[in-house]
Amino acid sequence: MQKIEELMYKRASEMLESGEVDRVIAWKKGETCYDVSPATFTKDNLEGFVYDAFCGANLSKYLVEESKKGGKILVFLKPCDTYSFNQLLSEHRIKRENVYVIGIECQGKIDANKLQKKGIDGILSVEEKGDKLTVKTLYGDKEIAFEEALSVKCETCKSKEFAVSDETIVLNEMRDNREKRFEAVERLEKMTEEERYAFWQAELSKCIRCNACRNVCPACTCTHCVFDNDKSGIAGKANADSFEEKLFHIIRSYHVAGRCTDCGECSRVCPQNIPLHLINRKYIKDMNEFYGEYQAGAAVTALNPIVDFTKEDVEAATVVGGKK
Amino acid sequence: MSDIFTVENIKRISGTDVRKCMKCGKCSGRCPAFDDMDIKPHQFVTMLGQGRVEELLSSKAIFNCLSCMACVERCPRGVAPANVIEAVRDTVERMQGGDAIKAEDIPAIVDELIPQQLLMSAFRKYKK
Amino acid sequence: MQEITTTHKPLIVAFCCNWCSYAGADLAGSSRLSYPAEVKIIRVPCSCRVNPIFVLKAFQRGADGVILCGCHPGDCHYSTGNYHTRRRMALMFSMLNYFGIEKERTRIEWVSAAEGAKFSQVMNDFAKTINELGENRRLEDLRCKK
Amino acid sequence: MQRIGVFICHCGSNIAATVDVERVTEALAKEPGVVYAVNYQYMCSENGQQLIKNAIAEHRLTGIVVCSCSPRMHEATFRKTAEAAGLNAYMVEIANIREQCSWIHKDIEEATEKAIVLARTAVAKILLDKPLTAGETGVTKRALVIGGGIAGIQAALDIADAGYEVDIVEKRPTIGGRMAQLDKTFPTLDCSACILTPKMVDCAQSDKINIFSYSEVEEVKGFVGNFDVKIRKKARHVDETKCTGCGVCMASCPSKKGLNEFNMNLNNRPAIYIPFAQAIPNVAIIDPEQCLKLKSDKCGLCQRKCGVGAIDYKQEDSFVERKYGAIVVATGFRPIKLDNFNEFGYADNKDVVTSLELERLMNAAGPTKGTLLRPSDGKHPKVITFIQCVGSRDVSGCGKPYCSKICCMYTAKHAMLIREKYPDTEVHVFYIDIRTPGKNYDEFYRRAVEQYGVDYIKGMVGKVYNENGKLMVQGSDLLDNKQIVIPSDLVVLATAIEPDPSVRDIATKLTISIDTNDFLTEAHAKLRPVESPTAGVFLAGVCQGPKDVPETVSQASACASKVIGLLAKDKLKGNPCVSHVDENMCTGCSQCEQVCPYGAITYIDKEFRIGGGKTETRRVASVNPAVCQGCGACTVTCPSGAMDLYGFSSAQILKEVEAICKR
Amino acid sequence: MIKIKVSLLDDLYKKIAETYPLYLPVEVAGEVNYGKYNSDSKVRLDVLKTVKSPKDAFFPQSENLVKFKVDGQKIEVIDVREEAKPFVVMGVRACDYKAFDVLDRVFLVDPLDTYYQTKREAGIVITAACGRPDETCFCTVFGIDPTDPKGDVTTWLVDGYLYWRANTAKGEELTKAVSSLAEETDGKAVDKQKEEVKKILKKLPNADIKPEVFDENMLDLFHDKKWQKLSEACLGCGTCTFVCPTCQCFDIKEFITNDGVNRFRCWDSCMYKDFTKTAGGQPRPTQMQRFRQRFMHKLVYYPKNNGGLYSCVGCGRCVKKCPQHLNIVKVIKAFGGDDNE
Repeated sequence: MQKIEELMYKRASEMLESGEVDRVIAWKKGETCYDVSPATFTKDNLEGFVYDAFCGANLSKYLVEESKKGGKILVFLKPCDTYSFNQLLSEHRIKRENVYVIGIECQGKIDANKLQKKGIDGILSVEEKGDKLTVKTLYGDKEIAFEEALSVKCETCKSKEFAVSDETIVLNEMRDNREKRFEAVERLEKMTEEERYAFWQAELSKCIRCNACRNVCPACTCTHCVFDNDKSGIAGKANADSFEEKLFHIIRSYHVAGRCTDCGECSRVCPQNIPLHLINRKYIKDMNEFYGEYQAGAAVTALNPIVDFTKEDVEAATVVGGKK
Repeated sequence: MSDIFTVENIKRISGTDVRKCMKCGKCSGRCPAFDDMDIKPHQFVTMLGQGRVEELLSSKAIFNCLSCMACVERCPRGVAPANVIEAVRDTVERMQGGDAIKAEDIPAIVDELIPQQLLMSAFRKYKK
Repeated sequence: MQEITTTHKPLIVAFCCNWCSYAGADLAGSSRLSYPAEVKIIRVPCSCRVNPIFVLKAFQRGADGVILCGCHPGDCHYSTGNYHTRRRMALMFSMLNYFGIEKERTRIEWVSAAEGAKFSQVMNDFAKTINELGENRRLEDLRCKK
Repeated sequence: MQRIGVFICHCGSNIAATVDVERVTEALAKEPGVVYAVNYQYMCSENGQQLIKNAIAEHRLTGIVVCSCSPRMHEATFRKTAEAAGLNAYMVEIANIREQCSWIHKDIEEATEKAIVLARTAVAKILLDKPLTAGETGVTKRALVIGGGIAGIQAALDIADAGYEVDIVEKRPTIGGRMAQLDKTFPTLDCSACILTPKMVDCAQSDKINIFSYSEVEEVKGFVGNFDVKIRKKARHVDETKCTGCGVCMASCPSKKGLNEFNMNLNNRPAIYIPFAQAIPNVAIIDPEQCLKLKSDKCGLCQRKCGVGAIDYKQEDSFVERKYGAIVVATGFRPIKLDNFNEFGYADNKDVVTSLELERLMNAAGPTKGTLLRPSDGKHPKVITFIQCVGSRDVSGCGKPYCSKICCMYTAKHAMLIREKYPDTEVHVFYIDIRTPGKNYDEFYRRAVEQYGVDYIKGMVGKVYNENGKLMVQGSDLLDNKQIVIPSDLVVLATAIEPDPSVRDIATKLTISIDTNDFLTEAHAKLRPVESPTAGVFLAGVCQGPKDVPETVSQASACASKVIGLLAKDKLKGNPCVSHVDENMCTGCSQCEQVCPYGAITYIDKEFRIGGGKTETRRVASVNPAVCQGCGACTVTCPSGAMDLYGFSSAQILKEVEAICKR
Repeated sequence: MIKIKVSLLDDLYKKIAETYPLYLPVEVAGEVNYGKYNSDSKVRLDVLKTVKSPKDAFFPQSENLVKFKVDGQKIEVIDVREEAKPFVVMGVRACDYKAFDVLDRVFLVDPLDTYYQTKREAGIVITAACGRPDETCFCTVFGIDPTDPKGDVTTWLVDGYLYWRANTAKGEELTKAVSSLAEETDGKAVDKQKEEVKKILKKLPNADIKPEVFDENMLDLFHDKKWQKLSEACLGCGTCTFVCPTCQCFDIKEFITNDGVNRFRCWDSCMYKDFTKTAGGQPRPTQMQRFRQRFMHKLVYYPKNNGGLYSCVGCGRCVKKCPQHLNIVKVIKAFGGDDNE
């Protein structure tokens, strides 16, 4: 990763220097090891430029606002982020001509939260050694396998290909875990209705309606969200009833269905660690099964299955039942 | 009579939907063995549709059909008369429970150039 | 134990497209083909006007079953509306079921303007199913129930 | 604040016998927003309507709810009533308490309660109703006809006859289409050219009709009453305005190898040519594939010979942009390709011809000057065998699943004509079924059999093969249960017809749909057979489905009357219950555009104030209310809820749900 | 001081729950939040930080204020407040306890928030000392001692025992109720833990940040260019405000029920773009302004109105939970850093 970071830094400073781009969107070091933040860099200020295993954030959504500001922007996108970028292009949310995309190698990102769940608290620093992580903590050094600290979204990484890029920085073969993509959804599908109900009831009861999932989502770029719109009939700032927990997540996922690229940001940012990606992924799985394989963002011109149809589509009754 | 001789069974074996036939006769028009057949290809389809299994089972035509599949190839409706004939033939064979020539009567290799499969089907077809 | 004194009276919201199913319901009416009074119809121009939000809202408000009726595929007055409905609702109903909502509570039926008998039969059947399922508990909003 | 009046109809005893109308009236009078509630024997009667009008005036009502029969029955009636009383016609809601209540419930208690709920629901909806005015758009008084065959010609003539301008766009160098290639027409056997060419001439001479020959529709924008069409005039290398059609150039042209398309490629023509003698426009055209000048810059003879200087080798495609109020699609058909039917030996034997080729072989202007000679050796055929249903009714994937409809009749025509002209000829016809519904059609076919002695054989041909110069037609005679072989001199295949392939492109440009066989889909199979689902676009001729000349002409005239009806209007009144977009919420994601069946949604870049004296330009959707039909597909597709539908707004439907669920 | 065997904790909860509704950290679907105790609850007193703070106990995320019952054209106003019954909140950390103080100065001054007041008065708070602070903690910066929180009762979890010390009359009363499960102790084990924890506290990476840099000129701070950079990754979500124990903004909303209207209040977030939106628009149209507002309020406006008391208690939840890792520590450090920047 170190090497990749150096190459990225080099390209960023070159392009800024030569005036090819005016701004760079990448990640910036935080106060500790894991608190990196997305940031824009300019010619005079590349301080804190970082690319490491904690740089999980998907930068594509920032381009919606950033590409409006004029000037050319260099953005670094991991393979999964390129799909979001493409999807945004197809929705006319980004001015392509204002953006230069460098696809960068990603070997999976790690999540500090995962470390804490595994009992590693008081984290001071994390060092990568092969497939192991050495964690310095307030309570002594700990070691954990890289795999075990893998961010939820990377556990089922869907692609190592870049859907779009102007150039790439890749040194090592990347890997994906696409075969595992629908395992969790399938597990839920196999449960009884009662079990699934209990599962979601418990998960969603944690929802605090902070809207982090929505605000981070590259598919949620509405100027004015229905949930903020008092006229929509479903506006709400809090889940005043357990119904609203479900309403929010069902409708949100429906609104991004066919546009969700499965980037996993919703689950990454959820402060309550609700597996929100499992909702979106259910739509993806259903669409794949009912209407043929479709990957949002794989192509700019592809027709999203939810606005498409064929005369031979399956009936709801066939796929859901619905009749006793 | 066992249910293997039923219309349904023959239809099932043939895998063709006789109701699709529009009675154009193209199958018989194309058939190279037409003259030798007591029941003509198009009649097989019609008669099976009518349930006239007895007549079909006792027909000689089933052993005249060359299985050249011209009728299947040419049928504009996607009906397969040859498959119907084959199905009737199969049924007859199963009914008799044996072939015309006993297995031990057949030399191991008749001719190196003739595929074994062809021989076997010929034995079945031309036994009388 | 005492007999249950307050039996739950089910409620079914039916969204009917103006051109086929609403007319089908009218035909059921003029043919005097009865179906339970708990079925209440909302007229929409096309089944594709039905937003999944409406379906959820009905459940929130206390509906025990929601049914969408539209023209048969291929017969849509707007040529393609019901094809969209079919996709949207297949996905939506599948999702509701994924959340553990009984799959029998939601249904789509294609009812033409000529199918008064079918309309009545569908509604009778659906009402029976909902009656057997009982009160909607999994998608209820307690604020809307007393 | 709305002031709503509720009017409960007894419908005699139809409602009142099962619904306690008094209780409904009482209950509704208490509803928020309701200022007046009354019941009456028959609301739709003269007196009932007067009662409503009086109440509107007396109670200063802003909207009315009529609890009565189905809105499909009397919504229009009560809208007019409201309008007559000075209310907006759309401030009317109907609660269907007859078909959906009193007629299906027996229990008075139950029916009354339901009637109250239905009425409350209507009140909930009307409280959010807004007065709607149907938008009006002007109508460009000009029609476009795409395709210059008999369908297009007839439609154009009829429209022009009514006094409107018509443009015909024909992709070939002349109008006339398939009918111009026919020899005689059934069932009267009159000469096709004799009845068609006068119509072609009428087109050319009409000051209302403008023919764009050798032209294609490039782009269509706009909507009913206001289409903007860009027409590509392909380069014909001859100045239409100068050419007199004298034909000197044709005679001088050294390149004679071009295949004569008009004669179904049965003979050749020069590189510069006029398709046929009666071509309209009677103007030459240069085939760039054959012209030596254009290919290798050698020659230039025709230019030198041309007395009026019409030849222009440098001519390029040009474009014309015109506005139209209505469009007629009449793109016609072609016989299918026979590549999949090698059993009939079409590719291998010159003497196996299609019926359309036979038309040319029999036509006086054809390659044989009207004498029936077989293509291989120019001899008179003595035995002619016709094979019907070649490629029609074929679901095997080789041909077309439909019946081409015209083949039975034209085969009978051919058989009859041959037997009449050459009585020594033996004519056999293999048929599967004979389909001759139509005035004097079956009589016509029977004449072929009875009067002309044509041999009709029930059965299909299995193969055609050449044996010693004879075409052996082997088929089955099903009635005789025999397989027969007829040694023939000429074999004629009644080839299936299919829509002209250009229709796909046209359909896309006009946002009209085509079915699995590429036929254009009509707005309603039974009740709107000449309209496409897109308002202002009409269908004539075989592009909509197989049909013969009389049917085509009927449909073309029907189309014309529809077009005239449309063009006669100064303003088009739209349906006000259409989609509209809240631009402040729209993100311009383009999802709605993809579900709109009418192409009513486009996107515009618009400047918005964003506070602090600043503005930003955003891409937002824009609905054309004249094109929108109000299905609402876009409203659901829009994730931000920026799209809504007048008359059936999301807020209204949600209120209806709420009202229904109140217990 | 008394102590209760950890193995008896379930009995303790049950005992308390017999008399009072009991709220304490419980685990649901893998996350620990305050919840009402029942026999199935998976209590997690050991967990340092609940995701949400215990402020819900007094200032719930959503709370009905009044109900309007509608019958035809008649409207009846119904007071939905119930008579306050005492309840217990257990396991409150020092920082979160201090946060109640911050909230009190908002809700318990004129105009008095009676909804909050009722609950605050009825609530009995059992605090829990921290035995294992983590890297996100910085309560000491605000003068909080996490090893000895206040409250009606203070508890320590040490070596298999829950040490219990009543601080108030309410606390004493509660102690009596649970005394059957307890044994007397001298509390030496507690002192030992305190010392160990204090050593750790000194090592905390954020222990030396200086919020005093915000005592500078308010306008200078307000107009500082750093805000733009600090806020550029902000998503405008409400995570920081909703996990924060001191954020106290709310919105008043209405919900139409089947028989009327519920007027309720719910937490709002100054990070939201529709926060305090009026007919005239949004007073802080950019995310930078909204971001600045939150920190200026916590570190400048609130202290100026409340005798220097910061409305941050250093719980570190925002440090932990911000999706893009923007937080108050970074803000304080940025302003305490190089002045030339």
